[in-house]
Amino acid sequence: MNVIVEREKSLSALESRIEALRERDAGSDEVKQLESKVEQLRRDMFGNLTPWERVNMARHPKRPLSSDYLAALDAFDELHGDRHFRDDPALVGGFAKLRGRRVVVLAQMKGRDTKENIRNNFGMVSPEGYRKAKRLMELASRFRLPIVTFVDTSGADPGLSSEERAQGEAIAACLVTLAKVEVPVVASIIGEGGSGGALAIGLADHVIMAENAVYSVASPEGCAAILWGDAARAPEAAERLKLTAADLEGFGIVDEIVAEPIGGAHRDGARFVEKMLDAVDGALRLLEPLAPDALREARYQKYRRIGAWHDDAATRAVSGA
Amino acid sequence: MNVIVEREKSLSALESRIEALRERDAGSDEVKQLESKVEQLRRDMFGNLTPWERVNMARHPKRPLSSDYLAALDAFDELHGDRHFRDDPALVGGFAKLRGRRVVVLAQMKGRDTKENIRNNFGMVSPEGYRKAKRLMELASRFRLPIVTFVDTSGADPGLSSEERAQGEAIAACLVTLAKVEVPVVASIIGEGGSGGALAIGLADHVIMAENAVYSVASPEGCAAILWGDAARAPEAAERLKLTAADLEGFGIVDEIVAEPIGGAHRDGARFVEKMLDAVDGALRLLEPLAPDALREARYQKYRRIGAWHDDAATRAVSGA
Amino acid sequence: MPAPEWLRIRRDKDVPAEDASLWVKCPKCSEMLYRKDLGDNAYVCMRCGHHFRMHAYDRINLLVDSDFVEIGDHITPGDPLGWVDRRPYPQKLEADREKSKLSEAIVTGFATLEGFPVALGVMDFNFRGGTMGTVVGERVTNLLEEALRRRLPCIIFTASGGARMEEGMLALMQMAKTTQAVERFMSDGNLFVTVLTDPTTGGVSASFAFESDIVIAEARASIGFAGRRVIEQTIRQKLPDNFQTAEFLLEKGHVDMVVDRRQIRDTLVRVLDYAVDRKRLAPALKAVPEFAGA
Amino acid sequence: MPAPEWLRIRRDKDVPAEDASLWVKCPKCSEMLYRKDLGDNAYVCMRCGHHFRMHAYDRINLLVDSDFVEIGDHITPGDPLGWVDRRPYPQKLEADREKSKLSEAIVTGFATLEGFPVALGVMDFNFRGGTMGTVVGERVTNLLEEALRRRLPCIIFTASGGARMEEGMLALMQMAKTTQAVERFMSDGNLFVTVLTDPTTGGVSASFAFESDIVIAEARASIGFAGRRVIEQTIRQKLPDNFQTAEFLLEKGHVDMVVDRRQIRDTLVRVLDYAVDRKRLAPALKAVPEFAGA
Ligand SMILES: [Zn+2]
Ligand SMILES: [Zn+2]
Repeated sequence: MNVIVEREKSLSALESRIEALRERDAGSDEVKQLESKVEQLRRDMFGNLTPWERVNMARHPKRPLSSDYLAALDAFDELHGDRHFRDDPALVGGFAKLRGRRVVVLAQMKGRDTKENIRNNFGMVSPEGYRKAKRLMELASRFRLPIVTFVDTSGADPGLSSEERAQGEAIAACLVTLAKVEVPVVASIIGEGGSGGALAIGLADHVIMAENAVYSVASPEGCAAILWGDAARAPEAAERLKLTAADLEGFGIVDEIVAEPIGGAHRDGARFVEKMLDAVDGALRLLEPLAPDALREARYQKYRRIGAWHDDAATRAVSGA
Repeated sequence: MNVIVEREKSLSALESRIEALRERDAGSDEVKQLESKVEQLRRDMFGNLTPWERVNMARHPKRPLSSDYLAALDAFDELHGDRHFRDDPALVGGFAKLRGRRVVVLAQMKGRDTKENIRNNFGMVSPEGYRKAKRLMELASRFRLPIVTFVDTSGADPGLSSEERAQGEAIAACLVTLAKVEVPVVASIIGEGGSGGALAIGLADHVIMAENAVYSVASPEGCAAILWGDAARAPEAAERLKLTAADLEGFGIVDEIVAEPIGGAHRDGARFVEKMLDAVDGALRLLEPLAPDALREARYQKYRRIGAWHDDAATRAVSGA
Repeated sequence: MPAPEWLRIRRDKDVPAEDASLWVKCPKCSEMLYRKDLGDNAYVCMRCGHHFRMHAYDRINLLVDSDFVEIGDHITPGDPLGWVDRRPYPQKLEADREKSKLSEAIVTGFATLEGFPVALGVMDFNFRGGTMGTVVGERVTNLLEEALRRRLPCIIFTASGGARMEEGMLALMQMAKTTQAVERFMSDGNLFVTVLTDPTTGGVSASFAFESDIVIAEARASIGFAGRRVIEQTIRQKLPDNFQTAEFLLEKGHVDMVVDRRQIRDTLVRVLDYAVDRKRLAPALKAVPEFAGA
Repeated sequence: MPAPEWLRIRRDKDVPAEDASLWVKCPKCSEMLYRKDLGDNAYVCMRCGHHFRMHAYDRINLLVDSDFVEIGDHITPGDPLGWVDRRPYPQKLEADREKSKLSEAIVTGFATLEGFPVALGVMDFNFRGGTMGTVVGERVTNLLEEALRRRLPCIIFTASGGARMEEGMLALMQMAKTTQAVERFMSDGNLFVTVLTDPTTGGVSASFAFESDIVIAEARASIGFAGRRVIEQTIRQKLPDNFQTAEFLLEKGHVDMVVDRRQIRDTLVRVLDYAVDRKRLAPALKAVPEFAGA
């Protein structure tokens, strides 16, 4: 059960009552009162979300998905396959135009319904998906096209056959390629950023995160199961993991947060998608003038700094944030 | 039935008779007479082989195989796998030392017996074998180690699953890599050179061929089946295909031929293997002083010339040989 | 942008009329199709979408803005092996020239596509089953070298039964020769696109067809390395119908896209638009070709 | 060749005596093994060949010619998330330090192997299950940067349960950080070798473990990305015993070689001998290290 969906249900009775009243008499005091009450309720319910609530927001069934972002691009031409084994529909990539600019896009594809989810393996990418991504990153670098990625996955596919085809190596190869490419890379964490499977296309010059997206080293459920042998304590784990956009900006892991409307991005999906694309556009505009060497050096230093450790030799604390 | 093996049987009765006589009286006239008779017979039988006979020589069950060449190296440390899918035992590769020199070796592995052949798929390489080869070629280029290949295959694996894993792409990728590498490449055709599956590790700065090896665009049986619907006419096809070392040297495809003892390389296998390794060593000695650019330019021009066409504009025949 | 002066008309070649009849029967759905309508529909069956095999010059006409400058047509086959099977090889070549109105199994040249100047090669199955002999290898190499000199993108349409047996190992070596040309061309940062049409097999599938930046498969084309019959003999069972089809290959991740022939031109223009920096092309457009054929 | 002056002895560290008893029972074959004999046999069961997990300093002693200069030991963990589960993270770290006699889950430094100077990193499962937190990431990065500066080959032994949960996303980001260091190190033409020991999983398997030139797996080691239990939950059936073993991975083509621990040193020396140009190393041998720890 999604806690946000549950909460929305309790609002929806009130909302339909207002709708009915509005049809009869839009300007009445009663309508106005009710409207401001709903507004207040919405603020109370969604104004200051806990990490666990954000996890649920990130997994909300109506949340904009990669497919919505791809559809909002000026143009998109999908390129398929790893050239060796299979085309993985969980990770889609291709040529695109974004605000008039030629780019290569990579996106993790959760499905909108069960059928899509089965087809796309619920957005969990297999080795051949990461190998396709690597191929397209190299293509982008070859033709000097910026790389734009949309991250939304609970994690890399943990299945038997993915292990047999070297899931670890596939993710590592993506990371190496992103470290190597001589073009700007902008990553957007739009929903769930699940561990290494997300990072594989998330190593970037500029990382943007939707306000209610989450990005975590482990799923809250998995973390709770490991720590307390009880997946039901996920809300508590979510709290500890520091997986919100604000936390990650504080750590220097996320460079920019795109605010969501109260109640979540899905309350005004189309506009939110445009806002995110604007943010990507803005980031690219700043990165494009950089020479390849400067770009790569900046990328190196960005990740070089991340972490928090003590330097006993220097007898000072070093921190990346 | 191997026509060479058949012929050897008819000799072996005589040979054991001599052996028996020799034990009794080594210097007798009878022994001497018989010995010279055998010598004469051997010359008659094997002195001037037809292309089809050479095909049979190349497939002789006692012919030195890649495993014999690997065993004769100063050192060999096998490196496995394509890092993605499988280690293909039909193509073996690794670090080696040859006459004291550090190299990377790639070899197609026919088996000596049925068990080995089943394990090695009769030396027919699958896509993952070619992808391992590509990986090791890149490793060689990275560390400036010459590449030494031993070609012995009836062709690339023509199975269903090899097609599913993009056999064509795998061979093409090997060819591109051999075109690209900045280190000397020496290929030895030691037995059967079967079409694209052989060429995949046969594109080289210097191509050496054993005198009785064959190297063909199609197997004689396959060719006969296509041309006359009758695989039994393979001897005729072998004639037409110009697949012998001498033919290929004439076409500029083979740079050097290593002579075999009368009766074939297997009559003195260990020594023949050493002769071949000497030839490889000699070729490397000539190639090593070349700068990478000069090496690659020479490789380009070597293949650039191969072929025979008319140039109607120049009203002259252009030929590569 | 206007076609530069050097893109001269080369479309006055005789286009074959293999079969003079006005009606063609679709081998897939058996519909009787009016030949002219079929031509207007890019030789795609109006009923079931079956893609008929297409003549190289028809294909070129379908693609280019207006003009096509052919190069390499002076390169013609010899008979290096003195090959004879049922007939001598030169007689077979003569018959193929007659039948196909082509001098060899590939046509190469320059043209513009929606203003983009490109080097263009189109193979034709009508000539020796599109097999790659010396001339195909030489023309492809020549095309890539000329494109490299001008830093133009290169597009090659493949249709091939593999290496040409009648030229033996000289044919096989064209895999190496064309690969070296591709490698040199691409290493300089130029775009290489291949469009795999029905059928693309053997030595061509194991060389330049799969060495490009973008591999487009024409819808329903049969594409693979080993021949269907060889595989059936190997595995001793019949293969599924969709085996080695473009659509099968897409699923298996071998090709970037599968495109209906009627959309191929638009797709190529979009790919050029994505991958090619027009600034880079500006000098090429002004270049005067020095090749013999122009 | 004699060890250069800067390779100073660092072997006087306390080596743990986790269990004071003289005898150890093999978990595989139940044989009772005399501890000293086991140590002399590289902690490999004399009866069944089972590879016991090994302390980082024991491993180093097994490898190096004589001296080992540790670097990076001044880099020690903080508590960036203020993490508490059953206990606060700092307490867990303290307990691990106590138990393992290590300051973190990896030891890094310089040494010679059969005269070859190398940068060497050895992870230890005894410290937080070899998980990669900030310090592991920082030490690995530091090691690769120092190796790059000296153009030395780098060898890292992995043993890891993945990213360290207690440092959250800062731990995950070490995958990116170490990868960048690996990429920069390798792009300069330096040899990178990893030896995957039991167990190598999660974030380490998806970063530097599989980014090297040569991936050696120690015999019988368990290696994979997803944990065994996670996979079993996903596919709802028990996995075969050999799943994710080094030997399984060799068959699947993931690793270059599987090597018995008793042969690993010799194997590494041979790999160095093949891939490293001694001429390139000459200046490195003379270099005086400027790192703080030496
Ligand atoms: Zn039809
Ligand atoms: Zn034991």
